[in-house]
Amino acid sequence: MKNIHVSTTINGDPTEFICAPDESLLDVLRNRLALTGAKEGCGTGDCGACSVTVDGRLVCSCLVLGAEADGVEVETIEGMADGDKLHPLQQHFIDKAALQCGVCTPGILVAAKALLEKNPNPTDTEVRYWLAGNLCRCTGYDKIIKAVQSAAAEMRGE
Amino acid sequence: MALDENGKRIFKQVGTRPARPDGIDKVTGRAMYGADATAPGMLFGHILRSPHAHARIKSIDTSAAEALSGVKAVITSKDFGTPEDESVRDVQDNCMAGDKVLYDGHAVAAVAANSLAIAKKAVKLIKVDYEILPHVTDVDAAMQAGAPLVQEGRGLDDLPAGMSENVTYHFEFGHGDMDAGFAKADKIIERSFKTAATHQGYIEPHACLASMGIDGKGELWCCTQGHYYVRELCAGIMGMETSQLRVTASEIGGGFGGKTTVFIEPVALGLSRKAGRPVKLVMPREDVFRASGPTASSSTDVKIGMTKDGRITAAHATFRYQGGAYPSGTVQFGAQSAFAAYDLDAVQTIGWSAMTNRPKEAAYRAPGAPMAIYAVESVVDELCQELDLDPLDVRLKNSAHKGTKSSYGPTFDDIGLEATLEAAKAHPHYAAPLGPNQGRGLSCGFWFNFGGNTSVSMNLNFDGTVGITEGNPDIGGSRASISLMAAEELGIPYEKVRTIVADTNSLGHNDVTDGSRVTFAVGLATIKAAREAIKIMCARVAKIWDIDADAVYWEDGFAKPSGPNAGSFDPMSIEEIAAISAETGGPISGHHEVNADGAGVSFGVHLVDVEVDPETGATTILRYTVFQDAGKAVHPDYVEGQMQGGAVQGIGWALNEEYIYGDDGRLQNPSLLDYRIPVASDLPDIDTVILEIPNPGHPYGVRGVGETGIVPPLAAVSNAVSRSIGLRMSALPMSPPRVLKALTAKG
Amino acid sequence: MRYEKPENVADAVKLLHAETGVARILAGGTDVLVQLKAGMVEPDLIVDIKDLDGIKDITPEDGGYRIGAAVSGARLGEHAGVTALWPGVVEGFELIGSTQVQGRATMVGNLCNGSPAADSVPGLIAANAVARIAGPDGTRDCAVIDIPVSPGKISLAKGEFITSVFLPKRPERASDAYLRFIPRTEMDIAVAAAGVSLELDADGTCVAACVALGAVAPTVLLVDAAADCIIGTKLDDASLKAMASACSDVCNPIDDRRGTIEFRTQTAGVLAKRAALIAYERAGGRT
Amino acid sequence: MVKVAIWGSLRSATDGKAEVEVEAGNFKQLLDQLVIEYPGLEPQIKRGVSLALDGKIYRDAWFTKINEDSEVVLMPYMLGG
Repeated sequence: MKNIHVSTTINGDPTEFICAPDESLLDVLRNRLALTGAKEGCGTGDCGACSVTVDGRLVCSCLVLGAEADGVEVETIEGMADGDKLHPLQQHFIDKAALQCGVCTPGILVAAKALLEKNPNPTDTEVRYWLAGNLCRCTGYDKIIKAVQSAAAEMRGE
Repeated sequence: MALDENGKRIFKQVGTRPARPDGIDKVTGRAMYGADATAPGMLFGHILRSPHAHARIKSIDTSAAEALSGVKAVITSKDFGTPEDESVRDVQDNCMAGDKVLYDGHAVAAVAANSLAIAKKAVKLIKVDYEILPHVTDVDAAMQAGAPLVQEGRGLDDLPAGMSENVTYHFEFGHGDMDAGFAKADKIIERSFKTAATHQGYIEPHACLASMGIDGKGELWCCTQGHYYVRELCAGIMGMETSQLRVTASEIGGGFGGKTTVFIEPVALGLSRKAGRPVKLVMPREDVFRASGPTASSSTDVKIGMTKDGRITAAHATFRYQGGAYPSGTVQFGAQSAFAAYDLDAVQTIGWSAMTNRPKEAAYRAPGAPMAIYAVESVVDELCQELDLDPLDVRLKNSAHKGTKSSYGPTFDDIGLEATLEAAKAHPHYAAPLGPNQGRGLSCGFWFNFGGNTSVSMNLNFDGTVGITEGNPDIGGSRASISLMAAEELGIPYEKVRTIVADTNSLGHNDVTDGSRVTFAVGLATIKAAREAIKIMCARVAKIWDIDADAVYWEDGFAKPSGPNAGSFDPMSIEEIAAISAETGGPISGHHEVNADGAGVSFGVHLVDVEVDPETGATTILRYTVFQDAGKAVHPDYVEGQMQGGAVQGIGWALNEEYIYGDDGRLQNPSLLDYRIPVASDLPDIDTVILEIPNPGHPYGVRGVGETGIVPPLAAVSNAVSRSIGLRMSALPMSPPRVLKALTAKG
Repeated sequence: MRYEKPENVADAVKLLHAETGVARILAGGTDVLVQLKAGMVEPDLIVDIKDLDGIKDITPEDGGYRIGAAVSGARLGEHAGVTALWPGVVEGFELIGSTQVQGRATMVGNLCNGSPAADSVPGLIAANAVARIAGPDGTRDCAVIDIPVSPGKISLAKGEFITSVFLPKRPERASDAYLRFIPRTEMDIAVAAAGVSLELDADGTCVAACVALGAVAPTVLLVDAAADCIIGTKLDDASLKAMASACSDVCNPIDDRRGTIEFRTQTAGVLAKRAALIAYERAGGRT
Repeated sequence: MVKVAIWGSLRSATDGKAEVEVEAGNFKQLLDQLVIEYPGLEPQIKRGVSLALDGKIYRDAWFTKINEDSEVVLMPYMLGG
């Protein structure tokens, strides 16, 4: 199995790596690039803990091959804050206690950001359905939905 | 340790909602969980697991795996010794099968290699010759004489006739004259119930990084609820002295009881010892389902008698739990807690536990209680329906209170059940109208809560800030609540305190993060440690002022002279005292080590409205409200979070979650796709009402809050569904096929 | 395993045809990567088709739409034209997996997975959709209904792959709908499913109908007997009831971890009835 | 003498008695005395027991003082999740 050379952009930075042809983008991020913010909860697209965006589209990085990252733009949780300034979603997740163990949090934040970019003023039901692929076992989701809504309100300037 | 000021203490910080200290790390991806660590020269491990429910291992041929390029170690049970302690032997056998595999997914061998891909390839090259044995996975079948024996020689000494040697535990609790009690009843209902095994379902699979030196010293990094216990178990299995193994707990991605023991850690240590290199081992999700967790499945008979005005005259229940392939006694907690909410003259509970060819049961949030209370609360609800009584009034009428002799023996001190029931009754949810195909259910819940061994150290830094070192992994925000209690006691801002979780070598022993003990016990030790430090600070100041130590007292972060007689001195701040601590005698710290007792029991009441689709049997949760006594809510956000999270786990247990076994004894649904834990769109908001009835056994009145929340949802949802469809449901989960079948049978 | 990303269809066909071992097409990858992870398949060759011309395009054609094989669910859902013309096809496809999976999954991938529970297939079959197939002998068109053969098996020959699916034009008063049953609200595989496509005349009488059922037989079923029950009616209770029972009559499902024979059979009719009502309303009918 | 309530399934070791009386001033003395007078209780006491004293549950705590009028209930060793 010959490794593949991939040139990509991750969180705005031009990045190169080599990977095996059957290696997932998640494994590349975690094991080759030390970006361990994306988590593997299942490896089969059922939990959303590995969520990233590829060319602006929300995906499970466990269901993307590393090889497919060639020439695309990948955004991960590590790129969400602007230097020392948290994204409003990150701040509201802390302020509204929307995390307990926190292992699903990076995936949920990436997914929520993708939602608000598409729909800045979602209903609770829209937030719940958009995030249905992000399992959280600690919170019962209540505070997550409220944190997304309060961040959305702040981002709308309310 | 007694309650301060009889529960009337006015708090300045406890009860507020500051940001958690680990918040930034967890929202930026910086927090390090079990699978996030690496080490120089690290290898990757992978485990071969049994495809059979029960089989004798005739031989294992690892030669082809060993010969594969990149493979650095292959181990089987032969690479471990035989620990003296039976419970440690069981844990070891569960981590790596000895003569027999006892369940589908039981570990048989393991490989460490240069990459995970090579390790996986090597695992496929291991040849195991199995002699397949008959298996049993159902608890009632396993208890019958003549059932396939999971392990020989482990049955009860005084095994009743007709029972199989798979039966390993028997408990009985209760008091009073049952016959006389039932004779007084106007209505008696007897019913049997079944619940499926469910998994804790933490999103982070078990993961560890083990490094054994050839000098016999070991380092282990892992996600666990209790790294001291991990050290004990692993040292026992590895034949090491505990001092030679240092265990560091990573951030933990959920546990709910499922990370209170070990599954892969000894295997990683064994591989590392053999390879002479660090080994990372991460459980694939499929293995998490097949070989860790779950809770027991249960089979229960309940009989309750009631007068027509709603007084329970007698209550009886028999519980049968299967705890997997090794003896496991959580049925005791079921049998003890079943009727804890009631003040009864005649009550008896009997618990039996049996081994089956399933993964060994691991603790799951209020272990043993949810399924027992489900059965009891279902029958109480049915009695209310039959006698046309209000279910909250009936519970209030029979409610346990201070002075009640509990169903499990001891007499209750201050408890919050009546207040919790009253709060539910007064809540608008209870009076809200219901539409067609809708039903409302309620249930009480109970959990004991524990204290346990705890060590806390508090260091005053020269700049007046404070470091707290504790030894319990933070599952749900405990570093925030510990910091709050330290800040409260010292009278300094929350931001001046940093709490960390130490490794096993940096602090005395700490019991596992379980039993809802951390905020209670670690909080208690933290308060004590702070009080010790305050005493030292006051003594130092007394020396400076040249007055009696007794004449100095502590208030709001300052040492002050206790009155005009003590002399006139300007109060000294903690910063000033810290700055000159080198001159006044050296560094100042406080510490406290205790086996904490006095945990206060916790009650909750849940109210739920559901709608059932009569054509598909699908249940929708429309509205949900949790009422729970928290003692004192140290950080109310995290108390609410525990209540909400527990409720949703219970909803999953009630509606869809289950371990499904085929006739071949294999688990049919070891994936998050088919195990079906609740997703965000399945749920409404989960409203919460925190009651604060102080626990007399804690200076601030704190009770544990983590576990009680999972207890009531099973019955609350079942009662709501039963009322909605006009039919009593008696098995969990109430998956749509099961509900539709019941509806179809009813016609 | 080799990973190849050919730049034209001919090269892709050549690669697939020449491979002596196991070859897999990669577009969305939401099935292939799961199978890789589980060790269910160990391909010698992965052909990533996302660079092929037009493969990610949605193109108007003869009053209908041609949908490239690498169009993701998220993209299709954003396409106003297809959503207006074939809302049932779009909603079936959009039910698959999570938002994340929708960012990648393709309708053709769902079809080629060969699952009787594939959510996009009943809608496509009810729509009389046609797949365009590239292969060593050139291009051919094949009705979607003829693609699945049995669970996990499809009718494509070695070296062939689907490049697009065509959704035909339809009259003014026509629409479709898809419903599936899952125990949760999201993230499950259909336990039973129904896609219904209808055409109405001016007074709201159904003049043509297709009823397709998923997850109740080894392949998706097109149930003419069920369609016949509603053709010529305004979907009154009696005809809907007859349609539901015609659906249940043809079910031949399995018992497994996801549902029982009894449950699938019973709910298939319920779903068909409900989907028909939604399609009827979308087509401008009033019940 | 201190009265100790014994849970049901242990009563085979106490001649069926739901309550036994032993001479003890603290938990250690109580457990030692129970083993001497009712040897059948030893395996369970070795496996682990908790004691409830006037409604408060203790998991270990040998030297906890017991008064003659205290309510003492022997309980299985408590764990949690």
